[in-house]
Amino acid sequence: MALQSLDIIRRSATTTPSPGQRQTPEVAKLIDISKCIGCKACQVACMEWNDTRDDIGTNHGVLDNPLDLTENSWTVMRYAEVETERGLEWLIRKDGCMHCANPGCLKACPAPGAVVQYSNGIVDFHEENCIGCGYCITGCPFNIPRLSKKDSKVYKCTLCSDRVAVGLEPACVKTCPTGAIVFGTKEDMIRHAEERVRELTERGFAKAGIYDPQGVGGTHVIYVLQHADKPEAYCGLPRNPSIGPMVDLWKGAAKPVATLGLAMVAVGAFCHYVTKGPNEVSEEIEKEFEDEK
Amino acid sequence: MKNDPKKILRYTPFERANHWLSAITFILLAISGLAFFHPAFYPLTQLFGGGVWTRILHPFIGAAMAISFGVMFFSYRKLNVITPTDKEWLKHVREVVDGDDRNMPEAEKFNGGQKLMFWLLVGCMALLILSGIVIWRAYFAFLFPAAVIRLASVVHAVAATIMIALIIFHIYAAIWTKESIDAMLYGWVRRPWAKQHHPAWFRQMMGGDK
Amino acid sequence: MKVTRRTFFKVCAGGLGGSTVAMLGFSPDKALAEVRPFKLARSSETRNTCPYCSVSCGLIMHSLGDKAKNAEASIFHIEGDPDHPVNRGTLCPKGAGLVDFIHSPNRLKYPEYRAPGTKEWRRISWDEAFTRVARLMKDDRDRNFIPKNDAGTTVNRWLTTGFLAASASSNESGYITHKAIRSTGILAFDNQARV
Amino acid sequence: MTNHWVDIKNANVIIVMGGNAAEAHPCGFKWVTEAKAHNHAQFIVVDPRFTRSAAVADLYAPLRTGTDIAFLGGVINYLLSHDKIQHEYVKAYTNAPFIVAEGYKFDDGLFSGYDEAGRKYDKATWAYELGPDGYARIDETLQHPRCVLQQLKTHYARYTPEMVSSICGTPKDTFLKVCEIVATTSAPDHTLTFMYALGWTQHSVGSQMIRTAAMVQLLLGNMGMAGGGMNALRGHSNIQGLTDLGLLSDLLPGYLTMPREAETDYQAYIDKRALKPLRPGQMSYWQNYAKFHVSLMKSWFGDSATKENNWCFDWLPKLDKVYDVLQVFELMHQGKLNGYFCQGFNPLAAFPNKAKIGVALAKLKYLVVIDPLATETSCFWENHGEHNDVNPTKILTEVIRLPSTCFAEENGSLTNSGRWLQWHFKGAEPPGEAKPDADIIAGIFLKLRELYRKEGGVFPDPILNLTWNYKRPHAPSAEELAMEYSGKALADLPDPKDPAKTMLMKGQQLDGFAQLRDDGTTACGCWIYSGAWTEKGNMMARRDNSDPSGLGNTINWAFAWPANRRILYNRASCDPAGKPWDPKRKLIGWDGAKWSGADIPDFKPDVAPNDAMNPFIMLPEGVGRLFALDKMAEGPFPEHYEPFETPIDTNPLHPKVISNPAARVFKGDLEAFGKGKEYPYAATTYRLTEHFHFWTKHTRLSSIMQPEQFVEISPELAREKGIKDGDRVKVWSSRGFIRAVAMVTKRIKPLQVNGRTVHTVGIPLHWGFKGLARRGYLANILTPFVGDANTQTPEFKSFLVNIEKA
Repeated sequence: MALQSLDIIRRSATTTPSPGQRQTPEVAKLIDISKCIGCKACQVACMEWNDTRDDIGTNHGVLDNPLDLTENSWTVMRYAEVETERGLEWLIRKDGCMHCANPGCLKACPAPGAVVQYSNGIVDFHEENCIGCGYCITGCPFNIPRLSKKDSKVYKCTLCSDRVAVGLEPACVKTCPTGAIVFGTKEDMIRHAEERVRELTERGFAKAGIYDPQGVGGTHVIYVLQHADKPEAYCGLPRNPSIGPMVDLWKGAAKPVATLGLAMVAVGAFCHYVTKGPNEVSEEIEKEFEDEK
Repeated sequence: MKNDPKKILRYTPFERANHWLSAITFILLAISGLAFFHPAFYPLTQLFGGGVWTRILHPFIGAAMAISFGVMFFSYRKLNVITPTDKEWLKHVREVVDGDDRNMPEAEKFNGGQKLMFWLLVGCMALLILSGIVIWRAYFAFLFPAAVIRLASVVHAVAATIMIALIIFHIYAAIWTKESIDAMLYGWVRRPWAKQHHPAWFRQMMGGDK
Repeated sequence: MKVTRRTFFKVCAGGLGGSTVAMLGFSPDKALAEVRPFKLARSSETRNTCPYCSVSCGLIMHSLGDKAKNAEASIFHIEGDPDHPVNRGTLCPKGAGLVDFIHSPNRLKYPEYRAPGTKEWRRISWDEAFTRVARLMKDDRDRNFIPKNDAGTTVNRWLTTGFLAASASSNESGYITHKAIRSTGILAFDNQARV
Repeated sequence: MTNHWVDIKNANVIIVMGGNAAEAHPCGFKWVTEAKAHNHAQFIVVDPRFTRSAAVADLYAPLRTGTDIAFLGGVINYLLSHDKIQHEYVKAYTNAPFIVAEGYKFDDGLFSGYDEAGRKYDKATWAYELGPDGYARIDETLQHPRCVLQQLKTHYARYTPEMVSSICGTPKDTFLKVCEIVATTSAPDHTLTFMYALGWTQHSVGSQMIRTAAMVQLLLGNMGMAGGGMNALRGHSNIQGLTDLGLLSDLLPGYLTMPREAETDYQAYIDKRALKPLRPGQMSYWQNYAKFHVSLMKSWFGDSATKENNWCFDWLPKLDKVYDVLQVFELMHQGKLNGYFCQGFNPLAAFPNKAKIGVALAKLKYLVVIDPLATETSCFWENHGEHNDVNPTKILTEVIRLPSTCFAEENGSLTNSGRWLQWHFKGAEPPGEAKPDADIIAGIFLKLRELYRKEGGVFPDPILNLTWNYKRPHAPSAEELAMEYSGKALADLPDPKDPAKTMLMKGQQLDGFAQLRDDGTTACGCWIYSGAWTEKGNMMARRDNSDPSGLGNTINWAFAWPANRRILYNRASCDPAGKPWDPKRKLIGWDGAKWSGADIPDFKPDVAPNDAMNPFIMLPEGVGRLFALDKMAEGPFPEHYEPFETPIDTNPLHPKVISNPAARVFKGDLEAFGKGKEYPYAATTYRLTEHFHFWTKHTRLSSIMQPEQFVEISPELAREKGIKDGDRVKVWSSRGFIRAVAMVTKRIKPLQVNGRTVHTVGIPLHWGFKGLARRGYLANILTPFVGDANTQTPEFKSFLVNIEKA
C-alpha cells in the first residue's frame, strides 16, 4: 500500500479510525487578491495538469469564463467591479475548493472513501468510490463540488494532491505570474499573509486581512483580502461559513438517534410479543362461529 | 383463493398486489436509504449492485412506491376518515396493547390505530416525495438553492426514519394480530377474525346488525 | 401455493441474514484511497522558450517515451522552467495552455494548393510545392525585375513580389529568410514589428 | 527595452502607459509586483481603460485614447516649472545645453520647414548651431535662449494641467498626483520606469509618444539606471530578434540601413552612416559602420564580395521609398503586386481595414503562406458567411500553403524584449509533413537557384552566389545559422595590441563585434549578435542564473545583445566622476584602470571618468537628445496631434493643425476617415490576457477561457443606447461593421474632453473566421489605414465608431 494512503486522517462514511500514524506538514495555498491580475493562468494550468477540458462556451457580458465551476473547471476567476472609498476597484477572486479543516463534503458523503482528508489538510475526492448522490454538494458551505454530466461523479480541486505528494506545489500556484498564489506550510502561509496585510495596511487598505474562516475549522486555501470587513464584495465570499445546522443535524445527531430509535421500535415490538403473546381471536367468538358449522 | 365459502373478502386481488408492491418497494427503499443514511448500513448497497446502482435505483423505486402508495391512498382515504368512535378507540389503545380488547369501541374495516397509522404514513410519504424530488441530484436538485436542499435532506431523513418506525410497527402489528398477514396474502378472512377485530365491519359485511 | 407463517418468516430471516452477512464485511470492499499517480514520473524533459510574447518564458516540455528508437515523442505537458530568471517557473494563461497549441486540430500537416477560382485545397508534395513556388517567383522576377531606374542608376530591385516574415520563428529562421529574400532583390519585406 | 524584465524590480516608481503589461506580459509583470512588495514601489497606470494592470495599481489615471503626448508634455511642463529635474544629469548627459540653430521655430502647430503639399518637412533648421571647429555649440549655463532646455520650456509651457485635463479628460487632481509621484524620481537615487507597448506605437504619433516619455526619463536622470529606462514590451516572442535581424524593407541586420537609390556611391553610403563626433572626445560608435557592413556582405556573398566590387554593394536592392506593410498593401490594392509570401503572419487580420486587405490579396497572382496553423489569410478566398463574405470563384489568386513547425519541434534562439537571445530545443516531431521555416526557405531558394542555373534569367548573380555552405543544404541547422550570424574570422586575425600575436585563427568564431574588420577578413551576419556563438560554444544556451549583485542581471544566463550587456547606457548610472548615482544599485564602476561591475559597461572600457567621453556612445554628441534634431518626421519636440479620427474634430492646442501633419495618408483613405458627427465614439482595439493575437483561438484551452467576441462600453453609454450587459451589438466605422456581445463595465468611464463628454468603445481583437473559439469578426474591419509618420505602424488604437443594439 502506497504511503500516501497512510496519510489519510479522515474518510467519508467510515465509522472506524483511518490510519493516522504518519504525520505530514499541514499545507496551505495562499491567494493574495491584492496581487491578482485575473489572468486565468491558474484556470488553464489546472485544466492542463488535470487533463480536463471544459466546453468552449459563450460570452455572458462579463470576463468570467467559464462562468462557473464545472466538473472540468475546478477553479474559476470571479470578477467584481466595486466602488469603494478608493474609487473603482476590481476585486478578482480565484474560486475553488477551500480544503476546509472540517469539510462539509466529507461529512455529508455517504460513500465510504469517496471523500478523504490527508494529514497535510488536503480534502480529496476519490471518484472510484463516488456514487454520484451529490450529498457533498449539499454539505459544502462554499458551493464547490460539481457533478459530471458524463460520469455522474463529483469533481473539484484536489489541491494537486498528486503534485504535493511528490513535493511539488499545485499547478495553479506554480503558474501564477504575479505570485498572487503561493504555497507552503500553513504556518508559513499565515506568516506570509500577515506580512502582506501589513504592507496593504501601509498602502492604505485599513481593513486588509486574512480569510481563514474558523467556522469550518480554518481552511487550507486562504485569502488575503484588501477589504476583509467585506468578504461578500469578492463575488459573495461567505462571511462566516460553516457546515450549517441542517447538515449538522442530518449527518450528525440524526444518524445515531434515528438508528437507535428504529432499533428500539424493533426491540420494543419483540418484547411486547414475548410478554403479551399474540393477539388471536378469542375462544368465545371462535365458539360462536363453531356453532354455525 | 376462497377455500371456505364462509370467509369474508377483506382485500381484492388488486388491493393485495398493490399493497405488496408498496411493501416491497418500501423495503428496498428503506434498505437503500439506510445505506446512504449511516455508514453501518452502507454494505446493504451490495444488494443493489453497489453504491452507484443503489443511488440510481433508490429514487426510481421511490417513484414506483409513490404511485403504488398513491393508489392506496385514493382507495382507502374514505375508509380512513377518523370518526369519534375511532377517537374513543385511540383513547383506549393501552388496553389493546395489553391484549385486552373487550371494552374497545367497535372498529370498522380499519380501527383507530390503523387509521392513525394511515395518515401518518401519508404524511411521511408526502414529505418523502417532496423532499426526495428536491434532493434527486440527477434531475431536480440543480433547480433548488443549497439551503432548500439541505432542509430537504433533513426532512427526507426524518420522514424516512419515522416511516420506517411506523412500518416496523405495522409489520409487528400484523404479526402480532394473528391471521392478519393471511388477510393481506389471500384476501379472505374468517368470520370469527372479522368479528373479533373489526366488529362494525363484520356486521356490515354480514348485511345487517347481526 | 400456501405460504405459511413459517415460510414467511424463513424468507424474511433469509433476507435479513443475507444483508447481515454483507454488513459483516463479506461484500467486496474498495482498496483504501490514495493520491493519483504523479504523471511526470518518467517523462522526458526538453527545455524550450514560450513562443507567444516577448517575455520569452522558459519552458519545460514533457513528452511520452524516453527517446528510445522505437518510441515516438509526443508532448503531453508543459510547465514553466523554475530556473529561468524571468518567469521563475510561472506561465501566463496562454503559455500554460501551450500543449493545446502544439496539438491544435488546426495545425497544418501537408503542403496544400488552391487553384485560382476553386473552392478547395488539394494536398500536394513538398517537391511540387517548391517547384511551383520557385516557378512563380522566377517568372515574376524575370518579367518585372528593375535593374536600373529611369535615371539610369543601378537599383536591382524586384517590387512585384513581397514577403512578410514571421516574428515567432527563431533568429536562425529569420536570418536565413532575410539572406535568401534580399538576394532576390525584394524590397517589400516586413515583419510583425509594427502590428 | 533599454533594461530588462527582472530589472523592473529595482524601480521606485513604475508607470504602465501605452500598454497593459499585466494583461499582455503577465510573467514579466511579476517584477512589478516584486517592486511593489520588496522595493515599496509606487505603481501608476495611465490608460483609457481600467485594465488588469490598473487592478493592482496604486493610482489609476484615465485618459482619452491618443492623447498621451498631451499628458506627458504636461508632465514635462510640471517637472520644468517645479524644478523637479536631475540637474547634474540633464546638464552632463543630455543635449539640454546644446544651442539650436537659428531659424528653428514652432508656431501654431507646425515646426519650421513644413511643405503642406508634400505633407512633410524640410528639416534643415532642426539642427544644432555648429562652431567653426565643426562641433556643436553648447551653453553650460543653460541660459542661452536657443539652448535646448530653454526651447523645451517654451514648447511645453502650453501644456498646463488645465490643458492636459481638457485634452486627455484626465481629472486635473489625478494628473497632478501622477506628476508629484513622477517628480520624486528626480532624486539621483530614485528611478522611474516606463513600460509601454502597442498602446503607444499604434498611433499616428506613436513614435513621438515614446519620445516624450524618453525625454521625461532624461530629465529625471533615469536612463541607464537600474530600475529606470524606457521599456518597450515587445509583442511576439521574437519580434525583437526579427527587428534586430533587420527583416524590414529599409533595414539590414543589426540596424544597418538599406541604401536609397540616390546613394549610388558605396563610400558615400558608408560615410553618411559612419557619423563623426559632434563634440570633442566622443566615441560615436557608428564610425565603425563599414566593419559591420563589410562583414555582413562577406557573410552573405562570401568570396564574391570583394573590395573591388564594393563588397557587392550593387547586389543590394536600392530603395526608392520604404515598403512598409501599409505601402505594400496600398500597391497590392492598386494591382501592382503579383506575388506575396506570408510566413507565420496573418495580414488579413493584422493590418488595418480588412476589406481593403481582402481586395488587395484577391488581386495577387500567387500567395504563399508558411504557417503552422490554418490562418484567415491562407483562407481569405473562402466564404465564411457574414464573417468573410467573398466569392471564391471570382478570386483568381493561386494559394500555396506550406506547413511549418512550431516552437516545440525545432532548435533555435529567440530574442526577448530584454534583448536576451535564448536557445531552445526540439522536443517532438512535427505533425504530418510539416517542416522548419529554415528548411522551407531553403527548399524554395534552392529550387529558384536551380531554375536560374538551368534557364538563366534576369540578374541571377546574387542568387547564384549567395553563400549556402550548409552541411545539408535543404535543411540548414539552427546551429550552423547561429554560428554564421555570430561571425567568424576569414583569415588569421592579428591581435590589435600586439600584431605579432594571432587573436583568432582563420575559421574561428568571433568573440564579439569589437573584432570585426572592414577589410573582408571577418564575416558576421548580424553584428549586434556577434558573440552569441563563440569558440566557447553557444552562449545563448547558458543556464547559470546566479545573480551576485542582487540586481537581477544574471549575466551568465543566455546572451544579451550588444556584447551581453543587460542595461543599455549603464555608464549614465554613474555621475561624471564615475560614482554611481545610487550606491545601492551600482551597475558599473571605474576601478582605476577600467570599468567593470554587475553589468557589461556600455562604454569604452578604458576611458576614465571626467574624460570628455559621454555615456550615449552611439550618438555623435554622446548625450541623450531632448531635442531630436532631424530624426523624427514631425518635429524635434513631440507635439500633441489628434488621432486622424478624433471625436472632438479639433485640436485644442491649435485648431488649424489637428492631426499629424507629416503622416502619410493614401488617397481614398483620407476621404474615408470618419468624423465625430457620424461616428461619435472613440474606439480602441486591444488584446486580452486570455489570448494571443489570432493564434490562440486555435488552442482549446485559450478558447475555453475567452470563447466569444465582445466589446466593452460604459454603463452610461449603455444606458444612452439602451444596451444591456450581454446583448448583441453592432459596432461600425466608416470601413465596416462587426457584431459582438456587449460587456457593460464600470472599467470604461466617459471622459470630459474639451467641454464635452467622450465615450470610449473597447474592442478586443482575438476572433476571426477560423479556429476553435466561436466565430467572430476580424476587428480590423473597423480600423483606419494610416500609420505613424516615422514607422508606419497603423493607428489601431484611436479611431471612431458608432454602436447600436444588434
